[in-house]
Amino acid sequence: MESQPIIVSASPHVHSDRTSKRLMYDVVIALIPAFLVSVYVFGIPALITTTTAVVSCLLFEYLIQKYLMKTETTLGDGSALITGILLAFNLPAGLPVWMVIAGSLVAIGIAKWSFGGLGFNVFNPALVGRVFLLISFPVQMTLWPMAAEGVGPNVDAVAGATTLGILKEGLQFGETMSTLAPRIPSGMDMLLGFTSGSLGEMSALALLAGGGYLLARRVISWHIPVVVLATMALMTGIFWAVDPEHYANPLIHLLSGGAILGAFYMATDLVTSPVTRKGMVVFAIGIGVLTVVIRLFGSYPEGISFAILIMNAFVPLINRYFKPRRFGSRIKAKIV
Amino acid sequence: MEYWVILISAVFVNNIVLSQFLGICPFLGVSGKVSTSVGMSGAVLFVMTIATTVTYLLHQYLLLPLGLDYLRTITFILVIAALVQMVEIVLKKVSPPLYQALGVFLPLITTNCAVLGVAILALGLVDASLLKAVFFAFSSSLGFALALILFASIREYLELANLPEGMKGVPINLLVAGILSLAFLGFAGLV
Amino acid sequence: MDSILNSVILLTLLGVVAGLVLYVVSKKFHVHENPLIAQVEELLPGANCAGCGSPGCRSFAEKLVGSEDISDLFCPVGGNEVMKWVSEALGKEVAEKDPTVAVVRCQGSCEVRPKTSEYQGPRSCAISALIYSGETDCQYGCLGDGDCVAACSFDAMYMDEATGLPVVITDKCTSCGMCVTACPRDIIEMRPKNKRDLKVYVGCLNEEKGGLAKKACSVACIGCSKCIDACPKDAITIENNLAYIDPEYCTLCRKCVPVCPTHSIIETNFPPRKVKVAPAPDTAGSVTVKPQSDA
Amino acid sequence: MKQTPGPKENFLKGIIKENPVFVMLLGMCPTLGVTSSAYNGLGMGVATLFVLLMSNVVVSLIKTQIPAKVRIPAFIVVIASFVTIVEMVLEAFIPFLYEQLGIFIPLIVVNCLILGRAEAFASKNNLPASVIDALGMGIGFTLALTVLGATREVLGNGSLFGFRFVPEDANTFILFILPPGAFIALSYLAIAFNRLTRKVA
Amino acid sequence: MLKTFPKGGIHPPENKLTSGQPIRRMGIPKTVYVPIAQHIGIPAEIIVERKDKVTIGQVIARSGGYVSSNIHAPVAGTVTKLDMIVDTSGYKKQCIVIRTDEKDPANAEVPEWPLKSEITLSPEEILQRISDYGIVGLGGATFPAHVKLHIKKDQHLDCLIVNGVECEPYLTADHRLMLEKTDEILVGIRILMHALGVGRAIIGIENNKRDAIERFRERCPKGSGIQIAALQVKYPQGGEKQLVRALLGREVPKNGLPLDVGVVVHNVGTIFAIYQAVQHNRPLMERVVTVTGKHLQAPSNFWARIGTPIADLLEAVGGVPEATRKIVSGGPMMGKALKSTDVPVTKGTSGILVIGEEEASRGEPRNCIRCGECVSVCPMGLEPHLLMNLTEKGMYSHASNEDILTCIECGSCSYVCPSHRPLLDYIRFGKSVVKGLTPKTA
Amino acid sequence: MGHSSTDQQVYIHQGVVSEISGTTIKVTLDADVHCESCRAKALCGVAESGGKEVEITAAGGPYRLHEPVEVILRKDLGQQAVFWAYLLPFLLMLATLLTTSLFLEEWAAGAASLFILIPYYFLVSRFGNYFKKTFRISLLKPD
Amino acid sequence: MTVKKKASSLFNMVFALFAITLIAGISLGYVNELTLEPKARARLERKVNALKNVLPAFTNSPVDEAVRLSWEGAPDSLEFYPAMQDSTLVGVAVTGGSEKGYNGTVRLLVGFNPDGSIRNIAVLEQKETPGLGTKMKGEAFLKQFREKDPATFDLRVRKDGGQVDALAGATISTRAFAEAVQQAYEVYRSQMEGRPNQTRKP
Ligand SMILES: Cc1cc2nc3c(=O)[nH]c(=O)nc-3n(C[C@H](O)[C@H](O)[C@H](O)COP(=O)(O)O)c2cc1C
Ligand SMILES: Cc1cc2nc3c(=O)[nH]c(=O)nc-3n(C[C@H](O)[C@H](O)[C@H](O)COP(=O)(O)O)c2cc1C
Ligand SMILES: Cc1cc2nc3c(=O)[nH]c(=O)nc-3n(C[C@H](O)[C@H](O)[C@H](O)COP(=O)(O)O)c2cc1C
Ligand SMILES: Cc1cc2nc3c(=O)[nH]c(=O)nc-3n(C[C@H](O)[C@H](O)[C@H](O)CO)c2cc1C
Ligand code: SF4
Ligand code: SF4
Ligand code: SF4
Ligand code: SF4
Ligand code: FES
Repeated sequence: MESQPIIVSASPHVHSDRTSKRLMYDVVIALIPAFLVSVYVFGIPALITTTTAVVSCLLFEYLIQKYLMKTETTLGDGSALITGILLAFNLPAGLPVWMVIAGSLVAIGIAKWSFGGLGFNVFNPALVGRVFLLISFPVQMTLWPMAAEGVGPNVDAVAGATTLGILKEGLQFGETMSTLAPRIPSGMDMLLGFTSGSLGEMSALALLAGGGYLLARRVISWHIPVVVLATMALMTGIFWAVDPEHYANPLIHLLSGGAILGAFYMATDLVTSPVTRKGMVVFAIGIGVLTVVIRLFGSYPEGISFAILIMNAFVPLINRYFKPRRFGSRIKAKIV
Repeated sequence: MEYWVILISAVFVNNIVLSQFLGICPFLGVSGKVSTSVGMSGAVLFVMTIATTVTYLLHQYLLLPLGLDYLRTITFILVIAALVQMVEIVLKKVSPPLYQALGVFLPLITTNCAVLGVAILALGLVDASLLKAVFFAFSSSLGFALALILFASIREYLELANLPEGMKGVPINLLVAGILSLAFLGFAGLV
Repeated sequence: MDSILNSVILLTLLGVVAGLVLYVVSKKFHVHENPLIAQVEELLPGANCAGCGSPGCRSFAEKLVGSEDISDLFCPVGGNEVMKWVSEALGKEVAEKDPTVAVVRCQGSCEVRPKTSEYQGPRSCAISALIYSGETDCQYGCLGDGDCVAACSFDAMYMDEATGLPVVITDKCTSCGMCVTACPRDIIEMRPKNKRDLKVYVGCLNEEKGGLAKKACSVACIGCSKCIDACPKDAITIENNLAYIDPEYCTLCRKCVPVCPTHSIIETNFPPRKVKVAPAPDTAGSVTVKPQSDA
Repeated sequence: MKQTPGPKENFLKGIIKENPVFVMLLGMCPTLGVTSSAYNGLGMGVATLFVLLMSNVVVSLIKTQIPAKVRIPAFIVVIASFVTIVEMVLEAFIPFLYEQLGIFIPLIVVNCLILGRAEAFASKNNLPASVIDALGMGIGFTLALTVLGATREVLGNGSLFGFRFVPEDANTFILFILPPGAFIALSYLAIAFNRLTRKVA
Repeated sequence: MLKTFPKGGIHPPENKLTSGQPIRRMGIPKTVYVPIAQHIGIPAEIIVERKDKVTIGQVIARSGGYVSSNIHAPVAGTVTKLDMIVDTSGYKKQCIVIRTDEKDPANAEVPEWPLKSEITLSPEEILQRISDYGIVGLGGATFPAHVKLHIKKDQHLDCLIVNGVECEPYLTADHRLMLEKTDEILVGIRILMHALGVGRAIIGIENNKRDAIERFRERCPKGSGIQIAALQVKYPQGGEKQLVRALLGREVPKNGLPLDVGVVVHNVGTIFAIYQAVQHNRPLMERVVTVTGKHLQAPSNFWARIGTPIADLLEAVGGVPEATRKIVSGGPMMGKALKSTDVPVTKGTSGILVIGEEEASRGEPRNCIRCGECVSVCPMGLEPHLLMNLTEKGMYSHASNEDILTCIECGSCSYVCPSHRPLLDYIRFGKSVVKGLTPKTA
Repeated sequence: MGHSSTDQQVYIHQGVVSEISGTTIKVTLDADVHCESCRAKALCGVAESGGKEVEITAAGGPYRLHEPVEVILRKDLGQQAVFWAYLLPFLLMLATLLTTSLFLEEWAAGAASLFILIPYYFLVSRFGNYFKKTFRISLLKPD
Repeated sequence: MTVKKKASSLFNMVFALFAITLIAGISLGYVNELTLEPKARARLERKVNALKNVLPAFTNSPVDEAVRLSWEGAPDSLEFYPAMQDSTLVGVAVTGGSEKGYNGTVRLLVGFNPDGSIRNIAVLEQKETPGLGTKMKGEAFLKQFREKDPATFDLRVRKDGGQVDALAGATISTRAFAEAVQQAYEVYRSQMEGRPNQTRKP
């Protein structure tokens, strides 16, 4: 006691052992299964793309903090790491390296640090980076690579277009679900990841496993992912019920594209989602509706990135109108 | 063009602020508070509608028949300027308390380039009619309102952020508008 | 030709109508903006520091124009010069104030005032003051978290890392008084700023009895009243075991400085004495400072 | 206390200290709307410069004849006339540019820059000063639009004034010639401009 | 399902190390330091002088106003000094120093008073006694009890709630008191019911004190109108607004008091003090203090005289261990960290907690990641992250609009924040600015 | 700046006393606080009528010319005013246009929709008392 | 700084505005007269330029001789421009469109040789993604249609069994393009059927 002066601080004097760093690394852990699947399916290109994104995100984070913001660097907090991984997960494996780097710069430089860094950004950095690339390089961003030789039972299905791409293109040119059916991967393939698409959205099963881990660790609450997926299922279900020839069934919609990746990992980004449970539900319904609208009626085969970004913009409004109920604000005194 | 197409287009796909670049000044300048932007949206709704009605009629039934469509710009701007002033006078005349309440609540109803722009764009609609022109003005002001209110709420929120020194003020507003506009590209092809 | 005629008719018609409308408008919406307000605002420094008590220069200008008697209104940043302009512009009497400058009345650097506890929490004097008396045993002295530095909008203060105390850069200080309000301990005082910026003041606020005060901080004023005896002008008073030098009576003769047993009286900017008595610690009050980014 | 600035300062302030785009943020709509290429930016800038110059001249000439209360409508008529003239001339002689600038030509009328200069400067100053002011502001505006257009064109299309300096099939950041690119590019250009001018000052 | 309040709350490790330790009596201290500001409100006025001889229980400082309280000599002895001494507020305050007269028989340890269950005083006399005998709330806020019990004509009261929740980790003073003075407390409750004229009382106890619940259930006479309610374990259930909500489903309005919903809440310790005052003429001179901490040799519960230096108590449990980094008066959630052990026990001291390195240091604060944890645990339905931000940015009127003043300072938000944000530090500061107590700069 | 009240339900605007006649005083409102920071404020808006004025039957304390004051309005009243002044006439116009265009020529329908505003504003002026009672604005001296 | 202004009397105001608008009206009317012709010329030129681009040299005025016809499946009317050289039909330009572009309408002007083969194609209107669909304006893409006779050249994308090489990553745009060409070809055929001898009286 003599050696070190006694500490004085305000209450409380104890603290729970959850830290934001641990939350972040839990997300990283949750993403590992999906990463392994994509490396299995796409091989080295997946590895290169992911590494590039992660390294460049961390590097930009470091450089910006050190030389532009002139603050302490907080690389260890894991947020840039997640941004890097999730950015890569939203890109086709083997995208030219310089494009990946450009995307990282946009994600970290424009979407995150221009707003002041971790916690202040309004829009999901990884998605801003992804959409920037999608708009800038539509060809490369929709060039889905073939799976590595001999992977999986159904090599054919892995080539070329994504499930949603096939649907969009086919239905637009007068085909019907029944004529398209042979070209759509089976539910099993989509679960396991033997389809085509962005690097990280391949295997629904791996993503769900990670999502389950996040839920179990209470990193995320169930509200956003469940409501997003339920809304999508409901909406696509209605269309499908009315006209099954021109609308794919809900299962295809849920298992294809970035629905699960988006719902569990990107829509749940703590920083860019509402703080209250009520708000989260509204936010998630918005994402579900917009995703389905864009998928069914817009130009883009997949809409969840845009849907999340658009709803990100609504978060301040949602936080404003869906506040927790203040204790004692609705007096329900019932004195006998 | 069908009405719902006009609506979806003006609000989402070709939002007048985020993709047509009309009314940027009030968008960047006066949208710091959500409640004000809601009020302002109401005012813009009325002003745009009435301005478009008058200018459409003027164009269709005076300028075109007389072969004077090259006077479009000058007549429109005069008419709009006078009209907005008229509305104010009338309001003040008929109900001073109402007028004053508005004065406290709404800093200004700018006649900005959005009003003129919408009036001109309304003339160019496919198989235009008065009804369509008015509906277009209405939809455009809804698009304006959407952008304005979203933007105001984001700005209120950013007041609490630790923005980098250089980003404060206009740059961050432009950046938010940019990302918002990027997100709205997702609506492409809805109409 | 027809087209020209038509255009002329249409335009003139519109022009006249618009002219009429706008005429009515101008009648109805006559604005009584007093041009003086803008004029006075031009004269003010535009620092919007709120040192005058109004939230900004514009509202101060409104106040100046609106008030009949402005003799108790003063812009500390612009000082007498600006107030003279204002007086000329408005034709009203203004008060003349001697220029003042902020001084830090605490010398409790880490060396002389041992830390007895460690504070953990937001580094803000106002917040830590809510919790307890501070890391040292002196509950009157500087807390060292720099609220005053943060409050100064003229970069006229910085925290000296060696002493842990704030330092005023006298040349930059506009005497706006924001630091005085910010300090939860009332450490900072506005004192007259004369030509060469000579000052003599007690650099301590400890009201405890001598022994206790000295135990907490070796340069604390112990209220021994030796300075009172030394002062030829009766400028010094002691209350609650604490000496105070009233600048109104003090003639800066410096006689009190050497007699203080704890060196709590600070003199600044005087030429060196012939007889060197134990030099006052050159912590607070020094004007020769190395520019330094604030803490 | 304040000395009146000489013609040189008058001219330069429009380009640097009071640059209408980067500092004063006037006329944002055309600034953002037409700058998908350097050529368009330049075209819009010159058109605006012309209207600004002419209306400043006219306003400074007739300033004593206009009763204060019809000042604004009178200025509007003057400005709108020149805009209409520009519109007609462009349509007749540079139809390509006319099409590119589209609705933003009539919107020059409401560009706050023009009315602002007429109101704040030309209506109070003599002809030469007004001309210099208009030139400064107009050139500042034109430069800014050209720079913005050039930035967007280079990034978005790999070309400058239509001259493409990257291979035909090279990838460029298409985003920059789309609407979001306008906002984003202007945002960072404004920061760069402010940094630069602060450093110079 | 056990009752509890619906929104927010946390469950920190309970660490009730001393719940099996009977309350010990430690010897009368040689010197007592009695601060005159031991309660909320106006400090008492000293009415003794240096060298005065005082008898035990004598009033030595008189209530300084309506919201104030008498202070009695906790020992017989001589006033040696009127001094300034650091109290739990962290600042030096006026106090009366009394040297114990070791020979005075009155200073002998109090014998166990036999239970006296018959109530002889009238309601007015009871309230007067409570006021005279310096009874203040012992649940933490030290609000003078006579003020709280003064019910105006137009106020309707239908239930007395006895707060036996003790939701703070580590503390066991109330728990032990309930076990050892069960009957006295029940009589105390009846006294208060009689004084207030209410027919209903509820003792709220968290379910981690099963033995106390059982004991009360056994001893509580049927038909007395006294109910015993077991509550789910959740911090801060002891907060009166939460407790009222949990027990009765009534919500105390935003800026209101329990009385607005017909309830008065008192801590079990206060009830026992009232019992002592009314039945045995004993003013408030001692209280139960839990001295605890993981590093202590023998954490214990004590009956401690007001004014006992904390150092004495720590001595009695084997001294301050090497590893000590923080000493807290009160529990870990709401207690105040002390700068030294020279601080005396006051009426509000419910425990002394000694914390070692592993818990004492706060984590480095990082940016808020808007995880909403603080929002979801706030029992008052506030948005702590927002309140802190607003305070940090100096937007006090906005913070006031966001109901910053309704924060009960329970600390749940700071406890859970994964980014270690000093939320409550700022909110407390913001509150003081909004109330106009602190200048508007941070 | 804008807010200084603790009650979120009111809207506060700064202004300057510009005219006093008996118990009614006129306050010229400052431009919106957000415009204040805008460097282009003086140049903005083609048809802006300059400063706005409100007339208040003053209570509480003498006011001096050019004295800065705060004008206070309940927030919901602001939205209500927007409704009466802009939204309702807009709806009226739209409704008239829709119905009349069923059986009238386009130009006539347009004219009708414009003219409908005349009776509307006439009605509004008839209900002057109601508005007077509803839209009460109060004054506060900032300290 | 203070400039003497006319007083704001009603007459002064109205008169000033009257004068200004008078001058404005005259000058605008005058400039309009001046530019009337160049404007018309410019408008015509835009069309003619497109026509020149897809047709061989002609001596008639195809614009004046254009035939507008409505076509099933086309929202707007389609246009048919005959090009004559000294009363010999040397080519025909036909507009064709498709709604199935990536972002909506694609409108083309297709020039046919008298033998029915495609001479050249100009893009009149398209909203495709810059850098993707917009490449349909590029020489590299257009080249493949030249001198092809749709009667023998299958105007479908290879993917769908035709002979058109799709733009990389823009199959949809290519399909729309091909559809528009097909439409133009059908219009051409239907119109030419009415003109059995491929010449016309002057
Ligand atoms: C000014 C003031 C007046 C109070 N008046 C009453 C009262 O009339 N009745 C009552 O039951 N409690 C009253 N209280 C006490 C509070 O209800 C509450 O018990 C006390 O502040 C401590 O509560 P806590 O320990 O939950 O913080 C009053 C408190 C204050 C600050
Ligand atoms: C967060 C919080 C926790 C509290 N916990 C307890 C508790 O565990 N036990 C208790 O008796 N009082 C607790 N209190 C104090 C009560 O709110 C209330 O003041 C007390 O029960 C009133 O009784 P008293 O006047 O007898 O002290 C707590 C207060 C707060 C704000
Ligand atoms: C941002 C973006 C823009 C696109 N733009 C076009 C386009 O302009 N034209 C087009 O045909 N397809 C466009 N597409 C659709 C895809 O490229 C689609 O996969 C493609 O048309 C079919 O692939 P393929 O041409 O390589 O067979 C776009 C896709 C995206 C994501
Ligand atoms: C559950 C969770 C989800 C996250 N999702 C994303 C994401 O989608 N994109 C991203 O850039 N960062 C994500 N992050 C990391 C971090 O929150 C993000 O970098 C911040 O938005 C940067 O301020 C996530 C973090 C967590 C804890
Ligand atoms: S040091 Fe104090 S008085 Fe001087 S300028 Fe800074 S804040 Fe104002
Ligand atoms: S002088 Fe006051 S405000 Fe400044 S650091 Fe010291 S205690 Fe803080
Ligand atoms: S300390 Fe205040 S804000 Fe934090 S959880 Fe408790 S009541 Fe809510
Ligand atoms: S718990 Fe901490 S990190 Fe989470 S929202 Fe609250 S302050 Fe922010
Ligand atoms: S240029 Fe100002 S609103 Fe368009």
